[in-house]
Amino acid sequence: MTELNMLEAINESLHAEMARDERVVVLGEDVGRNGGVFRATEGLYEKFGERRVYDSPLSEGVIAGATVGLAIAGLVPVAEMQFLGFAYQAMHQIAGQVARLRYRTQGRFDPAITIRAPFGGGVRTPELHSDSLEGQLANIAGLKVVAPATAADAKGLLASAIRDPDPVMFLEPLRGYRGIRDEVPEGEHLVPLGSARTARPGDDLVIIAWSHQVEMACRVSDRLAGEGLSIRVLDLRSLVPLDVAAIAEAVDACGRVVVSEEAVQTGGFGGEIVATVVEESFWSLEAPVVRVSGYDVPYPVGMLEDRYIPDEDRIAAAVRRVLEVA
Amino acid sequence: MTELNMLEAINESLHAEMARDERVVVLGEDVGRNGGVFRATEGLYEKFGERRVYDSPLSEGVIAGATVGLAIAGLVPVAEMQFLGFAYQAMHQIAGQVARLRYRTQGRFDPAITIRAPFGGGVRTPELHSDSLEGQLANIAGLKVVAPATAADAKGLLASAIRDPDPVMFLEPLRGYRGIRDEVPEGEHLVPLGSARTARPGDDLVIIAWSHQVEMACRVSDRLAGEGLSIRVLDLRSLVPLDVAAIAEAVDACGRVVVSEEAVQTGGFGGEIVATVVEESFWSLEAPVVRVSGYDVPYPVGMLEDRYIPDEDRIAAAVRRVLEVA
Amino acid sequence: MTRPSDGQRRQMLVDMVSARTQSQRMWNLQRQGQIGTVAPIDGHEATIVAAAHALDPAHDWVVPQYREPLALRRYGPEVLEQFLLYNIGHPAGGHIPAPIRVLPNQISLATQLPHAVGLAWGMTLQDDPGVVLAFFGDGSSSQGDFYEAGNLAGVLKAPVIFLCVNNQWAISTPVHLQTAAESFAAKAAAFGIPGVKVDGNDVDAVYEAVHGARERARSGLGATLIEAALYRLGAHTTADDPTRYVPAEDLAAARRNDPIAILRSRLEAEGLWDAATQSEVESAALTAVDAAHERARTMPLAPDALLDHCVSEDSPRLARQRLALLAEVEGTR
Amino acid sequence: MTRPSDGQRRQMLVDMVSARTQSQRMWNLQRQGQIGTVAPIDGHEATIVAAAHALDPAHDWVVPQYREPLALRRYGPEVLEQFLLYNIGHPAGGHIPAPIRVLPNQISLATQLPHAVGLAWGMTLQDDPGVVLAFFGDGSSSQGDFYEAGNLAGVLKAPVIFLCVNNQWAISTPVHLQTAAESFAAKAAAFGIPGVKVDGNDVDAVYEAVHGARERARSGLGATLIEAALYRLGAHTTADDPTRYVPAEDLAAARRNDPIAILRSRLEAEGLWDAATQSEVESAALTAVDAAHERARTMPLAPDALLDHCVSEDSPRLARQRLALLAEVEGTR
Ligand SMILES: Cc1ncc(C[n+]2csc(CCOP(=O)(O)OP(=O)(O)O)c2C)c(N)n1
Ligand SMILES: Cc1ncc(C[n+]2csc(CCOP(=O)(O)OP(=O)(O)O)c2C)c(N)n1
Ligand SMILES: [Mg+2]
Ligand SMILES: [Mg+2]
Repeated sequence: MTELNMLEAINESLHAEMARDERVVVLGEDVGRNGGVFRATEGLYEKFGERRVYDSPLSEGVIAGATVGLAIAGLVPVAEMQFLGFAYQAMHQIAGQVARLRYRTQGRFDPAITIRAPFGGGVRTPELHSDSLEGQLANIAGLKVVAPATAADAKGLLASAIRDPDPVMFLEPLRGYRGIRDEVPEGEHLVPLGSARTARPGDDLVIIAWSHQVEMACRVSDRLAGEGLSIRVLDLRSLVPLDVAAIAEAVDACGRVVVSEEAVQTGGFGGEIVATVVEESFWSLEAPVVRVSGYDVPYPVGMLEDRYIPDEDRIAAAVRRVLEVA
Repeated sequence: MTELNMLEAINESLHAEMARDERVVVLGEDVGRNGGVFRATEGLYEKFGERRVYDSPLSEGVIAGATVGLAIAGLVPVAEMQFLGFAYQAMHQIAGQVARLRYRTQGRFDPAITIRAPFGGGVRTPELHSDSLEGQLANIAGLKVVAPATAADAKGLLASAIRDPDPVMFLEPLRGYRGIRDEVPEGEHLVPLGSARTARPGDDLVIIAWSHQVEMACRVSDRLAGEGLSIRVLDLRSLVPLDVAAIAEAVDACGRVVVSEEAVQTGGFGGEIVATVVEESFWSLEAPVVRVSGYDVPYPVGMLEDRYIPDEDRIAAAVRRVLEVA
Repeated sequence: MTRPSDGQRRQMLVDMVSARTQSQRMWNLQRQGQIGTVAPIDGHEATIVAAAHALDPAHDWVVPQYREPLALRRYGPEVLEQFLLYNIGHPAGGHIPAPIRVLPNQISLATQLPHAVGLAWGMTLQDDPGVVLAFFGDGSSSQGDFYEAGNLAGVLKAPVIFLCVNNQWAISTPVHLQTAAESFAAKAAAFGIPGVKVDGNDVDAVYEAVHGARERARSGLGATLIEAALYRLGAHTTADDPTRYVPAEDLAAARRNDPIAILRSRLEAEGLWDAATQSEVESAALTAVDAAHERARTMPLAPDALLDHCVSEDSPRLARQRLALLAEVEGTR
Repeated sequence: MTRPSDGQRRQMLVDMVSARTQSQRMWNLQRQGQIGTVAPIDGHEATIVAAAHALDPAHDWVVPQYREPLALRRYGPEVLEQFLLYNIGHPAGGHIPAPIRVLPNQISLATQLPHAVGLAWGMTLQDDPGVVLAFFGDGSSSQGDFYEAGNLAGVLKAPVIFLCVNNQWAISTPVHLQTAAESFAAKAAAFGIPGVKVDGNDVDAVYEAVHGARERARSGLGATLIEAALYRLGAHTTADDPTRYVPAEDLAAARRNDPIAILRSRLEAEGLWDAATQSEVESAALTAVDAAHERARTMPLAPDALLDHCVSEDSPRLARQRLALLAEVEGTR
């Protein structure tokens, strides 16, 4: 075990996977000589050379589109979108092509494609850099959508994503790059896609979250523990595939649920979670499920973002509201 | 009143709005001389000329992108995406630009933009022509998302959409173009955005639906009426803004809910409806809300689509299942 | 100048006549309600066939748009067979079996071009000596994907050939509304690659251009953009009514330039073709397309085929959906 | 040949010096943690300022990427004022007040180019005689939006000028990895519009090219693509470390070609500029940027500003979110 921040964990995982499998190629804007604008791909270019680490022209569309051809050629592309908001430029390729390569060729080709992208707020970025699009991505059949909340998971889930024969959108919390630090297993470390993690035990209420909101939820849990409240935190880790059993188990145990996400509320993935809770565990519910989320406006400019992102106060207030229900 | 099919109603509305307001311009692929591949824009080119009805190059991105400039210039663009699935090619403009023009300029410019597109299955189209993206679009703050189920509503909602100062994604059921026919008021006819419609009264259970699924839900309601069941059908008409009050009212009255949609299940708008029901009317629920939807695979090829789209049998089975809950 | 041999030219005419014969049969089958929408091939035969003949099917990939499959006989009978499956809406139609180096049709226009570049690039990374030829239409050239792919290919010197089939129309949109560029070939300047415009009704010209581009690609010099100018002699598809927009006199002029008539009269003059050959080829083509249709019609379909091949392994949710679907199919619910 | 007058050239230098002075001040303010990320203007001044001076602010629109605002003094002091608001993350920064014909910064690269074409097209539809000038970088030229916009402008003969600021870098990506085209100007061939490459450090050359393109646009002949070749003298932004990738000798060479030094020495030789002028301009520029910063810092912000101006009228759900937000802000919950 070493303590790493999330960026270091991601970088380590990329190094390991490229060393392990020579079919792995990395492509994206500024991923080569510059090591990525956040340094996620630091050292790869020097180590694996320009044939395997490619500074692409400035086009998310062609980055995503080229991964399809690379995968057909039998390679294992790991592409970076510099910021998830610019995946919109590639949506016709991601949703229309990457996600369906297997389906439209009925299994002839494995779309063993990973698309990494930072997202989420809290670091005063300009427009579109912080947008949370996971709900939209989750509605695209064929994609897996993974969103780690810890450095250890970032390492282990990224390795699984790269080895997975299906396309994975690997979403990295911008604020967690340097802000999240934890013990990361050395050497090979695989976390399977589709298994949630109990980040905090508890049985009064469960907060269901992913990515950086897990951190916020844990702080709320810790804070309220001082008041004698036992707040479980379920870290989904992957939205697709979804660990439906873990959700059911947590809801059945706690009976009360808050879902916390950074995205625009309407149409966000939180709705899917509520629907899942209702489908799996309706009769266990002791109170309505409450969503805490962004608002129904675009991710805002810097001065407003702290209001936009659900913070400890907002989540704690929701928790109290749900606990108050008789 | 005249009986029109949905295509005729849309065409009539476009004619009327272009005649009423000379700032309205129509653009898209094959919308001019050809009158649109489905003839939705028939006659506009002849009547209003090539300055106001423009056959664009084959690029959804530039069609959507140009609407932003046209709106800034003070015009009222009504763009057509030949099929909604190709809106992915324009997603960076729709989600990143059209939807936020007002927000990012803090109200300097009115994005009085309407983007029409057919969607939904049942007519054996090739890939991407039938995809239901409304759940993804609903998660894009700033957009309104409208999806009429009747010819009369198509006319009245389209007129409202064109006159609305906000951007509207106007989604037209492909199968309804010729398959849906009803009485349409002559002359000016406006249906406000954001108000749902009770398509069938009833108090045993409510099916919440939009677009062509309303037709399916009504057939189920009619069929089950023969068995003495009173199944209400709530036609949302617009997903954003959402008529939350109408949903609450219907759920409170019926206590049991089925949501029916054509989209991929995970992340579809149905989840948002379930979450809304839980938020508004949890205590009225007598049974878990059930979603009927497409499956978690892309919209399939022709031989498989009848299995994909929720049909009367599938919806009826869900209704019975919910009614059976003690 | 690399010209096709007599034998090649004769084989090309076989492929061209077969393609048109089959396309017209499919048109009729569609009209009878037996198969799905058809995009006729009439007028495109010389270009597609000559391009295919300039390639080596054992090494070179073809990345089609959607109008090409019938003219890709050179790549094996499976292309036709899968095309009929595809056309009737059977999922298996998308699976062109290995090792045939042909991708399935692309409906989302121009998205195939970045794939072609990625594939060509991937091949060079693995020292596969083949090249990739991607078809696209004049209309599709307006998509960002075309330009982004061309630009990337230029930077990478990827062994890819972009073959723009300029049939003068994108459904109802004529080329002068599609672009103001002097030609589609002229767009190559944006990528720093050569652009060549050829007569798409002339098999020799197309063959030579593709052959040259292939040599160039194989010797590491990179991509080429070829524009093959021809005329769409039929409707856009069975769902289209071209009399609404195609000027009758243009169409009449184009018909006088029919690529099949041109090659046939040349080969007849050279003693390489005659009426008997023509009818033999036509009837073999009909037999083949009918057999392919019959095979497609009777191809089995698993009750839960809808859910296959989306992901490598069912998630718990998908597994549950599969059970529900099977229950529904069996009416056992 | 249309050259700027002496008065214009002098005013250009005022604008250039002001821009750099203010940019450097902003760099420092950022380093002190007082404002947000800054994209320095160093090296871009001649191109942006000369372009602005070739336009008529009363009629012509400027559509920026993100590096330009400080050099758009000609469009009014509000541009600077709003830029500081924008920079500190105040929502009002996006609202450049009417009638100033400048759009706010665009972060989603190249998306502004279809807007520019739509705007130019909309103006012709309304017989507005202005033109639209859109800035974009060498990196942004790789986006489909650039090509799609260029192509549409070509077909429409829209009165738009695409000004590619080729500063040799897109963050760390050098131009030879961005495109293999002979130049960015050469990409105009793809659109059927003229492409002109000019020395972006020479105000006369840029002025003349933009002036010519504007005349062309106004007389109905359509769009022009101009490439202004220059060198990014600073970092990409305050978040970037260019020493990781910019060769020191290239940068040193570029510094010897500093556009401000060039124009200044010319104007000094002509007696139009001296050290006193320089320091006057610099201190006025500092005063202005500090005042703009102060204004921004103290600009009020409604507690629920977050939810304003997204849609024209609150939906019931948004109204409820507003109440919740206000309650939270007031801690009255
Ligand atoms: C991205 C996208 N937009 C729109 C369509 C609808 N569409 C199908 S074919 C076609 C015209 C294609 O023209 P072209 O590329 O010239 O090919 P051709 O049909 O002439 O062979 C259009 C607009 C589509 N399939 N994909
Ligand atoms: C669509 C999109 N992709 C990626 C980015 C991230 N990004 C910001 S600036 C930049 C480089 C831009 O280069 P260029 O267009 O040459 O402008 P310059 O910074 O050199 O002025 C990148 C990749 C972005 N803002 N938008
Ligand atoms: Mg064509
Ligand atoms: Mg640059």
